[in-house]
Amino acid sequence: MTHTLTSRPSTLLDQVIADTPGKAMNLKACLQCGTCAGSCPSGPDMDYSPRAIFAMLEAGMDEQVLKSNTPWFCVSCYHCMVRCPQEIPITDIMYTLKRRAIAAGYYREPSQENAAEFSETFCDFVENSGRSFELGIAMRYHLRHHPLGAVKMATGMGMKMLSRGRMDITPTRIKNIDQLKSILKKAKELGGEE
Amino acid sequence: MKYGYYPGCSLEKNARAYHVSTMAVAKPLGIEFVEVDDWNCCGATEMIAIEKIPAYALVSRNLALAAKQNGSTNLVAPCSACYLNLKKVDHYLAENKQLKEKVDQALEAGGLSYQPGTINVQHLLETIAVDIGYEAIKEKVVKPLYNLRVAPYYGCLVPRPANMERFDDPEHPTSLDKIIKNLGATVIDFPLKAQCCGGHMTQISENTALELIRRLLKNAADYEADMIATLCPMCQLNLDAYQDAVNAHFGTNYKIPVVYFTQLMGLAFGIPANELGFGKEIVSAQPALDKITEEAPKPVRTRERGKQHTELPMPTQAEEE
Amino acid sequence: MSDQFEPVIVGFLCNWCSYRAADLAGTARIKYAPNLRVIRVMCSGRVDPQFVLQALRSGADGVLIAGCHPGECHYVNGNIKALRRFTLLRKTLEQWGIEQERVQLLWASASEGTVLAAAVDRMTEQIKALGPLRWSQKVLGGNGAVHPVAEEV
Amino acid sequence: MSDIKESPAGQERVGVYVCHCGSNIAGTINVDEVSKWIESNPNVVVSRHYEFMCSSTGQELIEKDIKEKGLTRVVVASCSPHMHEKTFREATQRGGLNPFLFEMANIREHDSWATNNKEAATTKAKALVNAAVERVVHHVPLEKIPVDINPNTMIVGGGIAGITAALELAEAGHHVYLVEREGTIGGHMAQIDKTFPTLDCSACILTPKMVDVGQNDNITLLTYSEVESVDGYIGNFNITVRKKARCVDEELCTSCGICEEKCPQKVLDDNYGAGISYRKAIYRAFPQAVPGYPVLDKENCTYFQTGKCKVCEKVCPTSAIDYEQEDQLINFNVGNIILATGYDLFDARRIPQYGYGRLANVFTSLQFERMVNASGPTGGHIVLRDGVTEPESIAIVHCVGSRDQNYNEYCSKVCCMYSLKFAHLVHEHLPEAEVYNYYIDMRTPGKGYEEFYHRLLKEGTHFIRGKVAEITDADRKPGEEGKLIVQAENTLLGIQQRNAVDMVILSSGIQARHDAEEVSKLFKMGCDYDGFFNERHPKLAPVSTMTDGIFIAGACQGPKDIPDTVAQGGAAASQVAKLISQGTVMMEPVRASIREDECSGCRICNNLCPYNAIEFDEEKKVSHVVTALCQGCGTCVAACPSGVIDGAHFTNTQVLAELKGILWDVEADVPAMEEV
Repeated sequence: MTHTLTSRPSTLLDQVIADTPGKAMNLKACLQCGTCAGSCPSGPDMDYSPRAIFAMLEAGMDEQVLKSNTPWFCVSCYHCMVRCPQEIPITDIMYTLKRRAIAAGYYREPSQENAAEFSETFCDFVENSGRSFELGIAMRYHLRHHPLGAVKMATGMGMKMLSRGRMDITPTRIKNIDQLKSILKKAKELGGEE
Repeated sequence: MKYGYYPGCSLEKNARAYHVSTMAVAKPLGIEFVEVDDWNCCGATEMIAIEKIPAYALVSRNLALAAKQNGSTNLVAPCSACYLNLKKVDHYLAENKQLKEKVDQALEAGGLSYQPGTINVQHLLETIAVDIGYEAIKEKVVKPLYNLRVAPYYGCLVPRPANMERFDDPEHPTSLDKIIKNLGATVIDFPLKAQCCGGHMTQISENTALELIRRLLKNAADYEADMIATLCPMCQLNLDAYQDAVNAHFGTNYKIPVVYFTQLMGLAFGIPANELGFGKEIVSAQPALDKITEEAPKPVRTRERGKQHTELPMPTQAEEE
Repeated sequence: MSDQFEPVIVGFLCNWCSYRAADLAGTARIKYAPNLRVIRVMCSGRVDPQFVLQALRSGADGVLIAGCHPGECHYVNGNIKALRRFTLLRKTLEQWGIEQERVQLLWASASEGTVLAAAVDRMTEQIKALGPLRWSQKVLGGNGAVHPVAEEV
Repeated sequence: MSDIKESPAGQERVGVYVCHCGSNIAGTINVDEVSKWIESNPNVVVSRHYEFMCSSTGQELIEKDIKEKGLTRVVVASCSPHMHEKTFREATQRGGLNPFLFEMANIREHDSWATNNKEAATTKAKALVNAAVERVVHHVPLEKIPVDINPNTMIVGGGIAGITAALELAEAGHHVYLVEREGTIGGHMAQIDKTFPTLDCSACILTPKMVDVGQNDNITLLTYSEVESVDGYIGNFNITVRKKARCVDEELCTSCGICEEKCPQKVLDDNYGAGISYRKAIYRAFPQAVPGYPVLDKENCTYFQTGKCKVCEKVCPTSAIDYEQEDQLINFNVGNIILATGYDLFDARRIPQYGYGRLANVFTSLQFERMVNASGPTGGHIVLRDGVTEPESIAIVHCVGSRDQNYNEYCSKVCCMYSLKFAHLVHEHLPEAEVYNYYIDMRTPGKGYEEFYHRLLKEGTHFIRGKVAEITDADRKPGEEGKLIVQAENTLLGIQQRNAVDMVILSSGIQARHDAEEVSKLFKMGCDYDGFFNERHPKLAPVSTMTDGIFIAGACQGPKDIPDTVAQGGAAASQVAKLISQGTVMMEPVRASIREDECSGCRICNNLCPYNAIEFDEEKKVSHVVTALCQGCGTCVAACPSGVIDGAHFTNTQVLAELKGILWDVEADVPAMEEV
């Protein structure tokens, strides 16, 4: 694949820096040393290594970056972040890239669908009850995506969890859910990004 | 000492054992926990992946509630993910003005407000290792866990990231090792003590998760650990509940119980196992607990593997006492 | 210059670090506010508080004292002595209602042309915001009588 | 205010010369306007502007005007005084005036180059020129202060830099005191097996020089010694050195080595032996040590710890062992000092994920140097920690502690090359072994260096571009058991690689000596944030420091390989030789003086002076300045409550006049304060 460098490469690069707290500016000082990719527990499953993603950002390959599954395979173990010789907040940048991918509508890319939808399902429960609800989340999510998984849940492990009283059948709901809802409503108005 | 307490969703049900044992050891250690009233989920690692400001607002509500509730300015979270989210949000609100302004508006919509820095977020491990201290723990031990080989497992979110003040090394933490040592158990030098348990990958890409879990189980088995001691509900869930799946997937046969370090403390303090949530684990801890003996073992050298009879001297390790 | 207020800032720069930093800023063609006027001293430790007061009394809107970083002083620790005096001087000035921003102390090594230039820009903006000093109103309460504290410095 | 005779304003004949510097100044500043405007100053009799004042024609202008127009003062508005002050002072002198009756206005670096706003630049130029004129009328004739140079030199540090400098000076016939902290000279180079890229044996080229040092009558060798105090200034430093008791009578000792052989106490040698070999409690770091007599290390000596043993005393044929020996304080004077204190190796334990100290077969670079050295603990055999097994695969990790914000941000410069050397040595000793070099960027600038890299490529070393993420013994899959697994991204392939090897060598970086900061304070000179000593100018004065008479050489100034270090040793020596052959140096007459009749004797200035140049006369109860010691910083001038200390060439009158002049365009709204 040939890629032509445009005069003004990445707009995404600057957005990512702006949208990530901490020393995100250091992203521009990436040495391409690969410490992040070398440290990454799920690195082998990523279509591009984190280092490669940063090189692509630099080169302005914004679309390929947003379509890649890399951020969605980040397990947020923060190893890359503490080891990066340029102190780039890599894990936080991965979160920003996820949000960007959703905002850019690359959300339904098969590479990321699972992860994005799981996060979404999780958030739905939280927004409506104020608490997460493992069984519900897992069930709804699996039913939607891989019914097989749901079956596995319901039988095998799910049962064991239930039998040991480690899973709720019904979600718990916080008392002042309205307060939380209005807080989140306002937060959404203020936008996911700065 | 009085502490604010943020259990988090997991400790409500899935990690009940963690909650129960924490409360059980709190008494002898002289800790009083005041639960934050009507707290909400911290968003785990999901909310921040969808929308930024809502994610920060979600966590901030808890901080605001904790600050309003005049108990203590220390807020203890036993769950690693909750701990990191609370600490991180407090940290970045203090650092990032625009962020704070937006979050302020959101909280205001709920009639709340929060000043970053008001609450000092602690993980339970920090409270026990630093505030209480190893000596105080040792004093409370009545039933030492002699001959129990424990792999101390920290996971990711307590030791890392290091960009905010931390109480232990991000790569090679030792506080949990020291606690368990003081309980009389044998602590193995667990190389993967701070590696990832797979997090939410169990849901998204099971194969990825199972491989990560397998590595931990294998390494613990290689070091002949009787059990793994954790401090995080997610780690416990993945290592415990998915152990069968791992065995099925890789044709292995691991049976390594995964318990919370507070449960071990409780045992050593002489609290009956059933008051510590034992039995809730899927891989039973009983066989391992049966190994505990009355009398202390002969001093065994840790780190057998890799350390042959050395002709050339080994460099001394700074943190080795 | 345009009719908007352009502050005059007197700079006391040490010969070894900060004066060379200003030289470097020039050599590197770094453009910064032309409001700084430099007086060379051998060491920031040479800066007598009366120099600063005299500058302000004579119509300067601000004074910048710049020296080597702590530990890098050409004269071992003259800059530390400058720091001590500065702290005291600033307190006194505050009592007279002279804003902190008007008298600043900066560490700039011979290699930090950018640091010095940035500091001058920042200080110029700050003082523009404050407006002219007008010593007589501020310190002498407009009546020309010398403020008692003034003599003690 | 001052007792120095100063001409009252209005009666001086000042000539002002505004330089265009081509378009450098004239392009931004209206030189014609400035030049015309300054004429209105009552003291100015001539005002000209010229294209290049530093040209001979420009200088002649000044000389001519002084003679013909009877100028008494000269002002040149051009570049920075650090550029041409000397030039114009000399021109002034040639014109027949004292060179210090000249003042310079910096309208280039500080003005025309710093802004594009022509109007503002011109106004500023006027202020700076006016300030110079107001100041110069208060100038007084000054004479530079001649200082005699003591021909003796002290060199601190007996590594290759110090050895080189010492021999250069000694062979030129000058006396040198060479002070070394350890029991022998030689430094890090003595630990190294071979040197890149030529691969000649380090000891073979170093030891002859060590012997020369030991035998040269012009060199006083003070080993096992440390500098206690340094007073004085260029030409005449007074030094006190603590010669630690080595419990061996140097007169009697024949360096036979029997004491060392018979000593029952084995001690881990983590200095010369890099922590993988043992020495005795009484020892010589290595057989070719210079001087040859041993050191008794009291902390580990059985006799000193338990009161029993004394084996060494019993076996010594010349009864040279002296347990009662005490530290000696040696005092001497030198004219110049060369610091060649070297470096420390980065402590790899600071990077837990590399496993050094926990994983048996992770070694540091210096440990490998010792191991592969024929005189080392394994007799030159490359083996695992067990001392017997030969590794079949070795990973060499570059950039350990270097190029990393978490540790040292800078590049240590030598690691790439010595890592290549290691790879070669492994191929040489263990032809069957696989070698993997993990690097971020391969840095091989230097004569024959890149060629050496190419040679290694041909020798079959595997080069993997990627910073190693972690080294672990936690195996995942078959083939990894019992091995060290090096995990990194192969950045050229974009894939994560796990590489199971038998041995890992950490190419630790170079860092400043742990006590570099105290040393820099002791010698009253600066060191940078990393602890390396500051050179006077990074390009044009690399071995000089901001303190006259003190020079630096080698890795104490920054990471360096042997050729550069030797070059700096020589450079520092020639700087010193130059001063010695000059015999005297002329010092700026910028000095403080106290008007004793007006001194209140409060003694505030006494402790203030960093050079202890102010003494208190108990008789007269007044303080006075020892001009020879004063460096002219002026701190005391600013501090004197009764204002009776004058800083020549920076008097209050001169500075306040400059201040008045620089504020020509702003009206003071209060009468000038009476000078204190």
